[in-house]
Amino acid sequence: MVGSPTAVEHVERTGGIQIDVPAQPGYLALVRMLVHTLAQRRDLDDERIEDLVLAVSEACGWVVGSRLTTDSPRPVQVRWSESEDGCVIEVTDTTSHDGDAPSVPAPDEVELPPDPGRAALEGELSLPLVLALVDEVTSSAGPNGSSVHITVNCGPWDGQPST
Amino acid sequence: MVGSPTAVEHVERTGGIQIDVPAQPGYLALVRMLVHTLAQRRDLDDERIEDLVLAVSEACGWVVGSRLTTDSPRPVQVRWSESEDGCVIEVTDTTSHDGDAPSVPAPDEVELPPDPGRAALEGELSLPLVLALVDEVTSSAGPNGSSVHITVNCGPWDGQPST
Amino acid sequence: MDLGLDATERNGFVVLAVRGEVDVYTAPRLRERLVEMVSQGHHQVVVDLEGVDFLDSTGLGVLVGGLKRLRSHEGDLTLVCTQRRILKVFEITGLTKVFQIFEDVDAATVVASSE
Amino acid sequence: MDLGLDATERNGFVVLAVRGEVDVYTAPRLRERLVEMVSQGHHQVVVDLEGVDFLDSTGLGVLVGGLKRLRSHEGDLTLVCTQRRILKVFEITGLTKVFQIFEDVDAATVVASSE
Ligand SMILES: Nc1ncnc2c1ncn2[C@@H]1O[C@H](COP(=O)(O)OP(=O)(O)O)[C@@H](O)[C@H]1O
Ligand SMILES: Nc1ncnc2c1ncn2[C@@H]1O[C@H](COP(=O)(O)OP(=O)(O)O)[C@@H](O)[C@H]1O
Repeated sequence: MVGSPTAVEHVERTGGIQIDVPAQPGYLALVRMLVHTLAQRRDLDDERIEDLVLAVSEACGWVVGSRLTTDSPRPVQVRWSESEDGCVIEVTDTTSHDGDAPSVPAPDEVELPPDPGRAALEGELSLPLVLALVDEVTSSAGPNGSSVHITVNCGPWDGQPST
Repeated sequence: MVGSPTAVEHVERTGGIQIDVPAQPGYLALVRMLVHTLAQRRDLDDERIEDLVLAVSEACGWVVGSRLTTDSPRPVQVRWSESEDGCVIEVTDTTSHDGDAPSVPAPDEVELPPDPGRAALEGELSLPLVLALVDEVTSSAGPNGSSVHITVNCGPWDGQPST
Repeated sequence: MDLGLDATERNGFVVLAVRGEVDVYTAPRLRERLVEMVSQGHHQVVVDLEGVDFLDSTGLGVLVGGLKRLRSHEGDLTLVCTQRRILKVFEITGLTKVFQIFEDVDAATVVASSE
Repeated sequence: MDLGLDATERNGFVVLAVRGEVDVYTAPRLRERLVEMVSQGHHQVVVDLEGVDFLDSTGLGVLVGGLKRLRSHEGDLTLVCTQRRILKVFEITGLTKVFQIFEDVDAATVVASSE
């Protein structure tokens, strides 16, 4: 795990926030609440905040879903970073190995399933939904696990939370 | 940092939750919200939940207060762990060095300041307040920083959040 | 964390009012309830989403699953929803073409030729 | 994150209604407001805590600071508070002996011999 960015390093680098929760369905609501609270402090209207919260929740669901068969105790890691013109939420599956980036197609390559009913039953609506809700979705793999990065463009702080 | 328990290891070991936030006053509200939400899922009445939230917020304030002069970017780490008979919240100052445990006297050694007005002005009410609000307060030092451990005794889950 | 599920009868329909958050954690409870209703012989089901604060793709899957099961019993599952945040999820995914969505329970429970 | 501070006059008192959370982040705003009021010549101040959701030891320090400053001007700072969660903090720390705490603004603004 040499070079693995720890929570401490993440916050130092970005001034951001990291939360680690068990990869279990019951913790998604907690992540949503956190993202909601953090997003409210940016120049985002209610609808865009709810879109972002849903997108992050879906991405956490991918990790939780992939665990239902493995029973691994490794957490889902959610990192919130922000800059003047946007926020990036990184959802990391800490069981994945180096080089194991989840493949997130470019939004224009994702077509709405021709049969949304069948797609809903097969759990295939999640990715198109996320891509429609936020400004950018990318993925990466690192020593820490494989991550989905969700970006929402928005104005700066409405009120700086620092001293 | 060999042996430093990372967020991932913490969650694996305990099934608990870790959040890392910048050591700045504006983030205490976020930590309080998180602790409030987590505590609500235990068998604790509103008053004890609020006592716990205040205690954790005070402990985070100690770390934030100690930073106002140093401007270190290292975060405050809050870890939530729980068992059948209680919850432990660990507040870690990640700038402290090994062997640097904050000294938390035993509750019965802490006397209420004879002049609470003067004590309030000098910021000396925080520790007696925390000791009065929760069931146990201890401290420790490790490679990760110095920590205050706040324990509240309470019954098990009211509704398990796992699958 | 809470999911409220309240069923009432109206004009031969069963109206299931859902409250709270429908997500990976709570959707199985909604699925069980729908399965139970079908097995009790209720084949005209209205799911009232007006009290729902959050609905994710797992919830969509459960609703479509209920619809499919009911249609195989010559029944139907319709929705009541006017909340923009929730409607949006149906719109994005194309499920507005799959479900009949009503403005209120009155409109959803008008007796029509249902067999 | 929000701290509401609304000042109104009543019977020669200034009543400062505080809403929201008083913590390490927001307490400086309360302190500034109290300092400002003193410098404007308002020496009989009632701080109404009924709308406060959270008060930490920093908030206590600011209130005692205000009291001290006002007393040095022959004034006073009293509190309105009936919320158990907030009163408890004053009780634990012994500050119930330092502040006069009233049940409502009416009781706090009864004109008495104040000089
Ligand atoms: N780690 C991931 N990164 C990006 N997309 C993913 C990831 N895991 C799943 N997806 C996408 O999410 C959708 C649902 O995933 P799936 O594995 O079918 O989950 P489930 O069947 O448990 O709902 C699919 O469209 C899939 O492409
Ligand atoms: N890391 C710590 N662990 C335990 N107690 C602490 C710690 N830091 C401060 N305290 C206690 O908290 C109270 C307030 O701390 P202090 O350093 O005076 O903070 P400030 O002056 O910034 O409010 C004191 O009673 C002190 O003993």
